[in-house]
Amino acid sequence: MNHDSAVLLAWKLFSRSLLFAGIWMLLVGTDPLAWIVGGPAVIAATVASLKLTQVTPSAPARTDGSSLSWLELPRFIAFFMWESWRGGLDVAARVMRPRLRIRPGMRIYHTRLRGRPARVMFIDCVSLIPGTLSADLRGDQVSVHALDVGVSLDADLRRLEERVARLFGEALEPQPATASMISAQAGEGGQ
Amino acid sequence: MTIIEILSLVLLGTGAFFFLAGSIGLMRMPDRFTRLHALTKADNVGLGLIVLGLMPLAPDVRDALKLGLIWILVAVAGATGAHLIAKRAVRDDGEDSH
Amino acid sequence: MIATQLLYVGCGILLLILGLWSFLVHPPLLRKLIAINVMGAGVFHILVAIAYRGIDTPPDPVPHALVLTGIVVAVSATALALAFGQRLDRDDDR
Amino acid sequence: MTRFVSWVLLPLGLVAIAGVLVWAFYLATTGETGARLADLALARVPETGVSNPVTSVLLNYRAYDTLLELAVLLAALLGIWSLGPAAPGFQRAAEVLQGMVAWFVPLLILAAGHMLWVGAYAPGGAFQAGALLGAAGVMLALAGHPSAGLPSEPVLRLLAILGVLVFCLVGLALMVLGLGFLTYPPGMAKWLILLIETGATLAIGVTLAAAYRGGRPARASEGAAP
Amino acid sequence: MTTLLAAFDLLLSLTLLGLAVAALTSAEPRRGVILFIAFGLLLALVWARLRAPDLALAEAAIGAGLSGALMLAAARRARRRRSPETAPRPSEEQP
Amino acid sequence: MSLDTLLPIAIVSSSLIPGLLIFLLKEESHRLRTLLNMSGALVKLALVVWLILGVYRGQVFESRWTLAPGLELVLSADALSVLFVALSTLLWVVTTVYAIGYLEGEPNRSRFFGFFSICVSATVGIALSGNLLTFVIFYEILTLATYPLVAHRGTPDAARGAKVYLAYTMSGGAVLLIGAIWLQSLVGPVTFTQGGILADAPEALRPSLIVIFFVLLAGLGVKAALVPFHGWLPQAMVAPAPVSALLHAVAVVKAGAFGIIRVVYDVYGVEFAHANGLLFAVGILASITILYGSVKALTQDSLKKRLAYSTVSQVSYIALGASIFGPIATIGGVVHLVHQGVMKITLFFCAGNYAETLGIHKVSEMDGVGRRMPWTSLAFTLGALGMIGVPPVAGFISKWYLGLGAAGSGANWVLLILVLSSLLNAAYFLPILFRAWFRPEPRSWPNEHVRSGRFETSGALLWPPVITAGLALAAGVFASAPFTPLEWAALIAEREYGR
Amino acid sequence: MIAYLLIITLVLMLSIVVGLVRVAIGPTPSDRMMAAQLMGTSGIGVILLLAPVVEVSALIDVALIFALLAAVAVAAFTRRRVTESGG
Amino acid sequence: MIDSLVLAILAPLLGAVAVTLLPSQAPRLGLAAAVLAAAAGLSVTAGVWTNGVLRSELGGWGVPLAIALQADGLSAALLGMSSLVALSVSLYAVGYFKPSADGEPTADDATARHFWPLWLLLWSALNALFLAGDLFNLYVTLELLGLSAAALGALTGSREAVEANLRYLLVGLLGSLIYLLGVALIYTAYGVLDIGLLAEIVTPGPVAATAMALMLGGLMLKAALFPLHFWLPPAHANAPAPVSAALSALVVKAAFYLVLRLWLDLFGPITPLSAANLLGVLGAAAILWGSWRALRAERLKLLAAYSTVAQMGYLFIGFPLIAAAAPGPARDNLIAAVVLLALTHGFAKAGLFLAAGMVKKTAGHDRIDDLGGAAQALPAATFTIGLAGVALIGLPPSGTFVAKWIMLEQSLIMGHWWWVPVIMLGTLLAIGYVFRVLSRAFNREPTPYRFVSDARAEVPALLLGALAAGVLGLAAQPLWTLLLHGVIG
Repeated sequence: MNHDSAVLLAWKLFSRSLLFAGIWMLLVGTDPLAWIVGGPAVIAATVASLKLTQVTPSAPARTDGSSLSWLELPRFIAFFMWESWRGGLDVAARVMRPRLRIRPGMRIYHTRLRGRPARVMFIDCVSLIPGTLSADLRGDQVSVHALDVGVSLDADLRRLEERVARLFGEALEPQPATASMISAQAGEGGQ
Repeated sequence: MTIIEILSLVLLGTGAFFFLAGSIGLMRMPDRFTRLHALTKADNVGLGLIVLGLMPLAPDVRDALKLGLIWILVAVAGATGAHLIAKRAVRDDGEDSH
Repeated sequence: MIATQLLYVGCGILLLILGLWSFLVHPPLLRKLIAINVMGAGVFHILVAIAYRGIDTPPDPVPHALVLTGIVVAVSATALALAFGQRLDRDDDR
Repeated sequence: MTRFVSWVLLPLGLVAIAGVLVWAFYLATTGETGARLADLALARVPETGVSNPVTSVLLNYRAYDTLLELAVLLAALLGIWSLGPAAPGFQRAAEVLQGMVAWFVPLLILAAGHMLWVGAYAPGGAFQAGALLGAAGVMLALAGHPSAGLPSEPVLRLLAILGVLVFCLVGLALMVLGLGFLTYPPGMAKWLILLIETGATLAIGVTLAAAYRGGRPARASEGAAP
Repeated sequence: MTTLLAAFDLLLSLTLLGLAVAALTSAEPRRGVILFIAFGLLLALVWARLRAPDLALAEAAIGAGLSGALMLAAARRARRRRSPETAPRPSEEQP
Repeated sequence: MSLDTLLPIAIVSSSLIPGLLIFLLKEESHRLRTLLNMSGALVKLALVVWLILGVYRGQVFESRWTLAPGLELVLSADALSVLFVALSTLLWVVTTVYAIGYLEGEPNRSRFFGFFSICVSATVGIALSGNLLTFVIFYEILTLATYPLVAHRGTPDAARGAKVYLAYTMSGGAVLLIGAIWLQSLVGPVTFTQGGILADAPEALRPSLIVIFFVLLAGLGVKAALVPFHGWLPQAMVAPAPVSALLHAVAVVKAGAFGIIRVVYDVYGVEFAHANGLLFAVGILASITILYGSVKALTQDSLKKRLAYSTVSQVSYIALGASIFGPIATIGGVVHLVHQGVMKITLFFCAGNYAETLGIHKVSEMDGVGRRMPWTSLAFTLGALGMIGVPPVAGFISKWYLGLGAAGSGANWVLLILVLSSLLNAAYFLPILFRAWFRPEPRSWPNEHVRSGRFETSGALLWPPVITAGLALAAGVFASAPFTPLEWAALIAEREYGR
Repeated sequence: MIAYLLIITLVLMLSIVVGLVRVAIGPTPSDRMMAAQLMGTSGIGVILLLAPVVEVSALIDVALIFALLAAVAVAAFTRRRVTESGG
Repeated sequence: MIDSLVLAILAPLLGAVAVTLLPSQAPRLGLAAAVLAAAAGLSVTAGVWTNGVLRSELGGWGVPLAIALQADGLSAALLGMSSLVALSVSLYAVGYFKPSADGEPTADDATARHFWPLWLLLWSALNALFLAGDLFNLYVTLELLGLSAAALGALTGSREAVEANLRYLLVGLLGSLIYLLGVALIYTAYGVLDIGLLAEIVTPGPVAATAMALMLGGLMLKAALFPLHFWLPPAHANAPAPVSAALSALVVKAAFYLVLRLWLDLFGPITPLSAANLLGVLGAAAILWGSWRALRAERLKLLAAYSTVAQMGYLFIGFPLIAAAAPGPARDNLIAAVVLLALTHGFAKAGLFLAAGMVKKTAGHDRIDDLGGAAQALPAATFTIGLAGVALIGLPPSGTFVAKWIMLEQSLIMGHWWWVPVIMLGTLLAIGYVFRVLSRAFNREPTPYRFVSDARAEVPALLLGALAAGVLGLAAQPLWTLLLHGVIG
């Protein structure tokens, strides 16, 4: 364990306990007596969180990992909310029409994100932006179900990927994944 | 009725509309994946709007923030759930036979 | 307030009877457990309904406490019964 | 014949029972209700050391019920342990679920603490808190953590009995001090209730998680299964 | 407002009863369990409506968390027993 | 608590406690077992002598113990009890000696002697019962304690015999129980009182009381082997000889007969019974049994079965005596309780000796046995003659008083029964005696046990029949001496009719 | 105001009823599960809206717990045990 | 201020906690807890004997807010019985689950490890039930009882045992729920849960009648009253011997106690005779059916279990008699007789199951037809079966005899003669099934060297049998004295 990783661990410890302490105060309020329970709860939550993200003294953080950029967060949230709104509006518009305008199909998207939290964030967000639904993740391949295969999703997905990368302070490979959109079988499998 | 209340009601009404849209999608969409689309996105927006609409009515800031937290949690859980169900459908193993 | 009470009490009784019916006619363990739990929900329904005293009177806390205890008991029993079922399944698999 | 019984007689009987029940409850609801406990219970809440009436009932007026309820949980857990080894654990979850669990479990822990603390003055309490802890265990188990977040056997056993133990010890101590079983001295009530609730929360959480994991705690010296 | 509340009460009760009937009459184990989980959610709504937030909390935590998970596991077992010919394929999930 | 109240309890416990201790003994410790048995028997004998003297002087011995409100366990001694107590105590001593010899080397002796002792305790309890509840209790305990004895051999035959025995006696017990409870529900606790307790019973109860009488009679009749409840007795012959002796002479059939006497005299009262025709019914039943048993005995080749049917017949003399209104017949019936016991036990001892020594089980195998086993055969002869009613053996006395009483009360048909039955007695006993004494010995006995010793068989087997035969003879010859059964029976009759 | 909230609540209840229909008709277990999830989300909405109606502010905690546990059932539904892969 | 009522509940509960915590010390700790628990239970009985009704309202709030614990004569009698039986069962269990001689863990060790905590929990549930004075508290104790009993019953791990006890668990849950519904109705109508307070305000009418039907109905399911007995025989017959003993002797008895308690305290005065007669008719059916099935049973433990069904029937015949009797000594006697019957059956059935366990353990099976040698090789066990049989049949001097005598006498006095043939027929059938077993004890095998071969296991059983067959009948009078405290007189 080198010096850097010790600092990283300490930082994670600090930032997460601060986060959880904040959430505690959000939940319970500012009653100082509440820390009788809150203190242990925050500690336990922090420990659990560090354990579950596999941050240990021997491996304080994954080397390919990335850390959240707090500055980027508000912008990302705004982006996310906007995209969500678009997604909801899109799907609402589709289902409200007398005739459904959908051409569903499966696509594979090669993600360039490396960090685990970043990938998870990406996959979660894919399901909330217009027209896409993440269905599987194997290696770099994200199976994306598209509501309308006629519309190109590439741009949307790439924009999302970049946003997530920026949020997690990752540098994406410059290589654009143009050839990555290949068609999978459309519609339901096995019915 | 104050402006804020009217704003709230508009937001809440829109939220309810999205919920309804999600439900209609759930009924109208032809297969599992498309239904998931409808559900995840519409409900996420619907609840988001309702939370936004309720925030002004909340008695204090803490409750308003709590509402936001709820929305985030539902969004994460909804997205994860959608992903899990979709993955299950992709890797169809015969358990979905009826 | 009485009307609300009666509505929910009636709903509870119906749940109870439905659960009882299902418990009596469906042999699989899982269905029996669901039936028992629905029955329990019916009883709890009744208790909560009679604790309700209108929208601006604080409800009677005693039935609430009873129901909470009842829920814990129901969960324990369900978990134990499912463990029994699992044991039987494992015997069958051998 | 059986068909006749189960499709004609039984429904008829059940409908009749439902009718009788509705009638009886109608009479009971609308009739002269004697000395209702509600007002008395609510009136004396300030003396109980907590201001949430339900918690007052559960941990003060009728604390003894709650003690037995914890014993019921313990019995269920012991019964589950006696029924043989645990089912196999879940496959290790992929990234997405892991990612969610990694954030939800700490939040569940915080929420459990929240429930435990606010139980004194707002809805919540030991059971809700314990259930949240248990749910955290369930989540961990589902994500493929074979231990479901539970500690090793001796600690697990200690935690499982903690609720009953703390309850009994507090009660006995009060009895020995001359106050009577579970009769809290004024002023101390709030803290004693919190103490009991803390024990109960841990016990309930551990019990529910262990119940979900199923089977007896693994130990090398365990004899051949009967 | 009273009328609306009554309408809400009625709708809630009917939904709850409908869920109960559906859960109790479904022969397929997982269908029954999922309906039962949904029933639990609705039950929590009823508790909330009847001003029993403590119970709503408990029901939410138990119904959605523990009971549902336990019963789903049992339902999966029951289903596997019912149709042994549809044994699942080896799963490809990665750690 | 004075000694007077303790004495009945002491008499019952003097065999009960050794019996319970014997269960715990190891199978091999026969010395300790014999010690326990004999000391119990002798202690009891001593206590009984004390009791006899006390009762004779008019002392009251009574122990009471409340089971529940309205349910009292009463042990008390009146003249009738003392007669039965004395009989069973005396014969217990003898039978114990005999059983020790008889069962030597056999398995399960701790169990046997344990139940044997409980059995005697129950019999004594029956004798000392001061009310109907106590009587029923000991009556049932007697059934329970005899079952293991009947089943003792463990062979399929024994199991079958025990099953029949159990079925009969338990049903009888149940019927008796119903009768007793019914009676108690009508008139309250039924204490045995001389002259009966129903004299002032309301007229309205009379029909019920009459029905109850027959219910009780049926319940008691099973043990007393009244026709048609006698079926168990021949079946129970599979038991070892000491058990047969016990069943036939001391305990079981006597308990039934004793119960009938109690019910007739001390519950219903002879006046009441006479006035309502109950006595006549008993008489008819007894007569039928007497004749039926004798006729059946005629046709049996198995020695023990012939003796068994003889018991069926002979025990009913007791009931017959009770059924004739008047003190003389009462004397005859009551004294026969003792006389039949002494004589019949002799016969069974002898039958056991024949079987144990020579393997003889059938009448047809008895040719010349008198010369091989003279003492046993002599005892047997005395017993048989007594049964027939040949003077001066005890049986004559009984029949004499019965006849006298019957003639005195105008029941002349009873005389006919007596004559007929005596003829039949002779018809089934005399051929045996003829074979034993006057037919040549066969070349070999069916299964001769080689027993070296001074006597024809082992001492423990030989002395008991000789003693009881002597007693039977003495009871006849010295009938009018003080403290003989006859004198005692006269005392009883005097008190019952005394008023 | 309360009345309007109730109307919105009723709309949400309607969406729950639709979910109920989907759970009932399926056709695949996945459909049922997602419909149940819809009911969860709508339920959270209903609870949040009910809070001012029945004047129980603590209902927000109920909603929070609903949200925290919303994914448990789905996860339990999709996960499988170690040995099950072997059939 | 040490509250003996609380101690009677806490002693086994803390014992359960201790053995859960230290499973390797389970037998030793368990036995120590058992001794303490029995002492606590008996001290309550003694306390009622000397001081009359004991009552404590927990938490210092007073009823109706608090839960009251109350021990009157009835509670004390059953508590005393259950303490003795439970102590014997504990002693027996130490011998029954034999620790291996060489230190290697055996199946018995594992079973014992699970047995002790559950058993002590069951015990505390029993004590809590006997002492409860609150309708809802009773529900919780019933559930604790049901759960721990079902788990204990399945400890043998055989398929039959697991299946039977699963059914038992479900039926128990159903019964408790129905009971709880009755409690809910009571609370709706009267707003209190304390039995003593309710007794003062409950009034005849449809509400009370419905509540009674619900509560008694649920309890009858748990008491296995015909025709709701179907779950009992397999559950009791397949459990480990100490558990069977506890289930048959105590657990069903607890449900019966509750029926009697509610009847005497709450519902008796407001119930029409026809309801009591219905209970009696069901009891009669139980007697005949249970005895008949016991007679036909192929296995000893199954026989014992069916005999429990029959014996529960006798207890329920008491209700029409009690209901018909005018207040006074006759009614008191009947109440005491029913209690005496329950106590005797508790001792006898426990003794019978414990002895049957020894027989089964020695022979490796409990098929009655093949038991000859095994029965004879275990004289103490056979003797116990005999003593228990005496009490089950109702032969003197057992407590059953006294109880049956009183019941028969009173039914004749009141003119309800139709109970007489039922009771007598049941008695005759009981003779049949008891002696079917006992007759196996006689064959030509020599008895073993010793009367008692395993003192820890056999002596407790023997003492229970002797208590039932001898002591209770001859010394029944104290029961009346005990019941004078708050029950009769």
